[in-house]
Amino acid sequence: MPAASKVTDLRTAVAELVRDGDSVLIEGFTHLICFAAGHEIIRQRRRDLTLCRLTPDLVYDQMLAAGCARKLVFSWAGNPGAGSLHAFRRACEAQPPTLELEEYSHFGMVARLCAGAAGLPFWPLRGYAGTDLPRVNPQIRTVDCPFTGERLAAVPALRPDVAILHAQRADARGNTQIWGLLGMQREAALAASRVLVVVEELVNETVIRADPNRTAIPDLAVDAVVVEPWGAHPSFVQGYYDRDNDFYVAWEAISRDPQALSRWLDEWVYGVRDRGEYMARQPELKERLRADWRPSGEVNYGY
Amino acid sequence: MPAASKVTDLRTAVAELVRDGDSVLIEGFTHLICFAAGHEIIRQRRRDLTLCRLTPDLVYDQMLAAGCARKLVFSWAGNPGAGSLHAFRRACEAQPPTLELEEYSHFGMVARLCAGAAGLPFWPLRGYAGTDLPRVNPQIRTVDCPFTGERLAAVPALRPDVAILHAQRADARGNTQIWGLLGMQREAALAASRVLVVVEELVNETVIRADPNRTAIPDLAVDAVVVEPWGAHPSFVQGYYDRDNDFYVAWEAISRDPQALSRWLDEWVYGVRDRGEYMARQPELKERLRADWRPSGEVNYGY
Amino acid sequence: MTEYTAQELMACVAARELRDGEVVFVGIGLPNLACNLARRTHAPGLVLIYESGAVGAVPERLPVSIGDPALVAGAALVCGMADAFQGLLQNGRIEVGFLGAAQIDRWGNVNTTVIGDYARPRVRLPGSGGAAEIATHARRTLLVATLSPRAFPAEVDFITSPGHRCHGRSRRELGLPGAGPVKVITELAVLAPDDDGELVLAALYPGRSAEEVRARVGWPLRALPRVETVEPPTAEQLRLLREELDPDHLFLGRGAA
Amino acid sequence: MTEYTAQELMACVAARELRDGEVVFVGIGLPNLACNLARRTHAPGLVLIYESGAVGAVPERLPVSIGDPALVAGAALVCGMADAFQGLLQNGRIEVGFLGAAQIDRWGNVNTTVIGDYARPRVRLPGSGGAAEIATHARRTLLVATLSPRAFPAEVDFITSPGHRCHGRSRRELGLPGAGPVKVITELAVLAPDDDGELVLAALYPGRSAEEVRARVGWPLRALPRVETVEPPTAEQLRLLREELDPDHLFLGRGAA
Repeated sequence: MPAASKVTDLRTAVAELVRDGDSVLIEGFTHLICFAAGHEIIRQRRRDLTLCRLTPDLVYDQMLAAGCARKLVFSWAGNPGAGSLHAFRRACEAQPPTLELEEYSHFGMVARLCAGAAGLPFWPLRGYAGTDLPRVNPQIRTVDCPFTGERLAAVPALRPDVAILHAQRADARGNTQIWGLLGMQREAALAASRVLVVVEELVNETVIRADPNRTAIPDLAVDAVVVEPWGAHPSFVQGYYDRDNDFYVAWEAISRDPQALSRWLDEWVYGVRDRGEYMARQPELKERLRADWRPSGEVNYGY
Repeated sequence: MPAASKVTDLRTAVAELVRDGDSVLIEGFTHLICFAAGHEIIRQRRRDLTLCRLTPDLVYDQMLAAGCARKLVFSWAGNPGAGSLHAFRRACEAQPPTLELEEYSHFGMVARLCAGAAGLPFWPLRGYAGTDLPRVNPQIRTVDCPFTGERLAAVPALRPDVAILHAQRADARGNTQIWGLLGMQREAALAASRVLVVVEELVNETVIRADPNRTAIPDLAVDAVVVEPWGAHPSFVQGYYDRDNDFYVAWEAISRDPQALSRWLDEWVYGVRDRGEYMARQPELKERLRADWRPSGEVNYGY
Repeated sequence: MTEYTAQELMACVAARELRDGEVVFVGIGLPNLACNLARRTHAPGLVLIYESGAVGAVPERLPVSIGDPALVAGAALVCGMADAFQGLLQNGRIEVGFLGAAQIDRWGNVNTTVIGDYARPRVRLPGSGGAAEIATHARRTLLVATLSPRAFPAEVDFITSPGHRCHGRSRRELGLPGAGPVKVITELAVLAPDDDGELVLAALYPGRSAEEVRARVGWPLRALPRVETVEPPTAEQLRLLREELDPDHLFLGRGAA
Repeated sequence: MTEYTAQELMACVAARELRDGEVVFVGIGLPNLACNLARRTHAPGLVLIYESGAVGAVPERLPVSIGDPALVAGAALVCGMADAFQGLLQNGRIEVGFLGAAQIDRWGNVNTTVIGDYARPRVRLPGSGGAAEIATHARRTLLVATLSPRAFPAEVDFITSPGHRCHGRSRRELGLPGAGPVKVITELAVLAPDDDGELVLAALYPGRSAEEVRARVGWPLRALPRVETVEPPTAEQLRLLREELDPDHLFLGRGAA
């Protein structure tokens, strides 16, 4: 096999793959949220993005505060275990609101990505009956089962322009392995038009091929691979570093005060060149959050 | 956690879980086909079964020859790489045919099991347009996308009475790990009313829990666990033994001649008590087919 | 007499609702605490499932989110979210759904979306997350919330998760598979649906009165013919909660009841 | 001059249809041999995908089935079949579908289901397997078959996999995403569709005549204005086929052409 390396740096990858007006999906369910890419998008001052994610989390609160987005497609917008996303709330509670919302339940977003990844225009699910969500979102519709006649909910495929997916490791061609919480990373990669994978470690193809069931994203779906250790902080990467819960708790006060939030962006996003500098300014993080060793054991692929 | 062991022997499990008239799914796509259970069903002389499988393979050819089934639900009935399933062909080519068929493409069977595993009555797919399959199978229907208006194919959920799934290993509660070809084992387990898992090795729960992403079937879906080494021969188990291609080739001649097939059943199914005796009579198999060592490597689940 | 906080008692009351061997879809916070308390006492075989895809989790530390790495290490199975929602929840494998709520109304409908009008909200809440379909599919649901007239209105501002009657239609008419909220656990009392699905007073905490509860509920709260009194926490339950499950008092509160 | 079997030439002709870097959904037998030949010569970056879920397989031995363990060990990814059919095939990720066929008709429709009537077949064939949807979704399809009037009727007894026109309806009218069979590789010649989708003679093997082909085809076979002559196998192609890819001659045959 030829090298065909897709490895590049984050600045180049974001410059090439993320365009003003794009629908952008930085996925990762609490695990593997690529804050490094979110910050680079802020630094490159992308505008009018439609941001898609099940849980906007701090990364989209930061991007909303920085003015990157005009619309949010989501299913749960809180600060997990710590409070609110106040930039999000300010945009929603403004009169009139300054952010367009397209809102689902988690299952609805899951179903939308399943459809996108499967190349189907919609996905059926049993949900939304009795709730007010279909009243405020005309994209939640119904479909009748051609066998039982039962009326089910249906949601349209989500096919974002760009998906940005953090992972533990990949080879240079983009075969990407994930363990721990898988979220919707694989479906997001197959649903998107352009795919950027950001990993903690670049590994030799032989490492990937020794355990092919661990590969979540095939190279044929990947446009660029960026190696960015600690790129998911303050979220976590199983086997690499723990969630920085202190920062999630601290975000409550930072995001509540627009000026504090603005100062935070100046210091930690605009004020650093890249993730390397972000990490160099807080050397204690690695000490505090580095993962302990809980080995998986190994299995035999022989025959 | 309490022990709550579901471990039993194959004779007991088949006696309790497989009933005359049941729809039975022994899944496994070339890999992990539980011949041991098929043979035990023959020995217990189950009748009027509806046998479901993507690829009936030799195991269903044997069960058809033994008179266990009245109907076959399938998508490809050949002897992979070696010829025909002649018991199947004789039943189909008899005038009139002696076997009822319900026939799909692989994707149709995959979609039926996806629906069964997801608790939905149907599954949409883009397929069958232009083919004659919907003309001979009224269960292949259409559904219109509520967003694009596009007409898609739809197939009904497959929810067999019993699924029998071979796997590399499980704990006593039924948490089951599979690697290599995954086929539709997980979906089959979630779609069926009763589930029997047959494994090469029973392992301590700690082995399973060290690598939870490797678990394909959760214990809550499993009714019984049987430990039956070499239970998938002549199919294969990645990491344990290779496919016995010689036997697949030999089946062409055996199955072509009804008397030879009958003698084969007498010797290798009715004439042995269990899989232990089946293996004891051909000690050279283990030598010839035992897997070599191709380790997966291990990953870290620490945090 | 042992002192305890209202949150501690809520955790104990919630834990008692769980039976050994049941499969529970767990939310974070008090539901998680209650599940782990049950697992450490009368229900060692309780199977904890999180919408993040962790099945049979045995967290060594109190998870701070439903996607905590401690839910993964040592779990029996970790799958993608499509499998969790489709293969486990929608497929009817979940016996108990355990949800927190910002607003609960007379019919057990839950609002976690907005206070005020959806298009012009006074308070924007996080939204459904997994709750809408947990409330739809779990065979029964347990709700946890703090009493106040704003939190318990006669009608919620927005139905995020269906209770027993939504805009006049029953669960049966809506085709909802699960039984809906069977208990609403608050800091003073436990509410439960009557035969019509209306929430009524079912049990009081020790020393609490029906009037205290009624003052904090936005509809004329009826009571079961015989209102039970909830058992206080045992010393062992309190020890587990304080010393092992939530030693930092993240969810338990600090004042005595 | 080097001697070779018809099967060897078919494998070489098929291999030449594959371009470096393409993603191929591979059937077993000659298609598999051709893909591995291409990978070892002009197309080292060819990505082999099998419906069993093996992606980027690099088999050390000739696989005897599409579920051979040699396709798994060393693959880039191994997924379940739902992901293979939905995420890769239906999602439009497959550039070439490579299928064998028992019967092919004038419009490139393929029958692998029955000879005779479906309800009372004279010969029961295996059925579709993955073929129906491979023929639907792959951006282009390559077919491999042996010529005879029974194998190449004007109309197949049963359309298992759609060609260019099914019961009078074009692929476009049927909404089929892929381009359908672009080449039919036989032991004497290569057929290809004309602008209407009817199969015509496109290329002859060295020393073969159009008449020989027409005698084995069940409709009045037309020819392209200029019928090409196929290049014979190179010495290196033959060496790879005979010594490395199929040393036991499982698929290549033994007689010289």
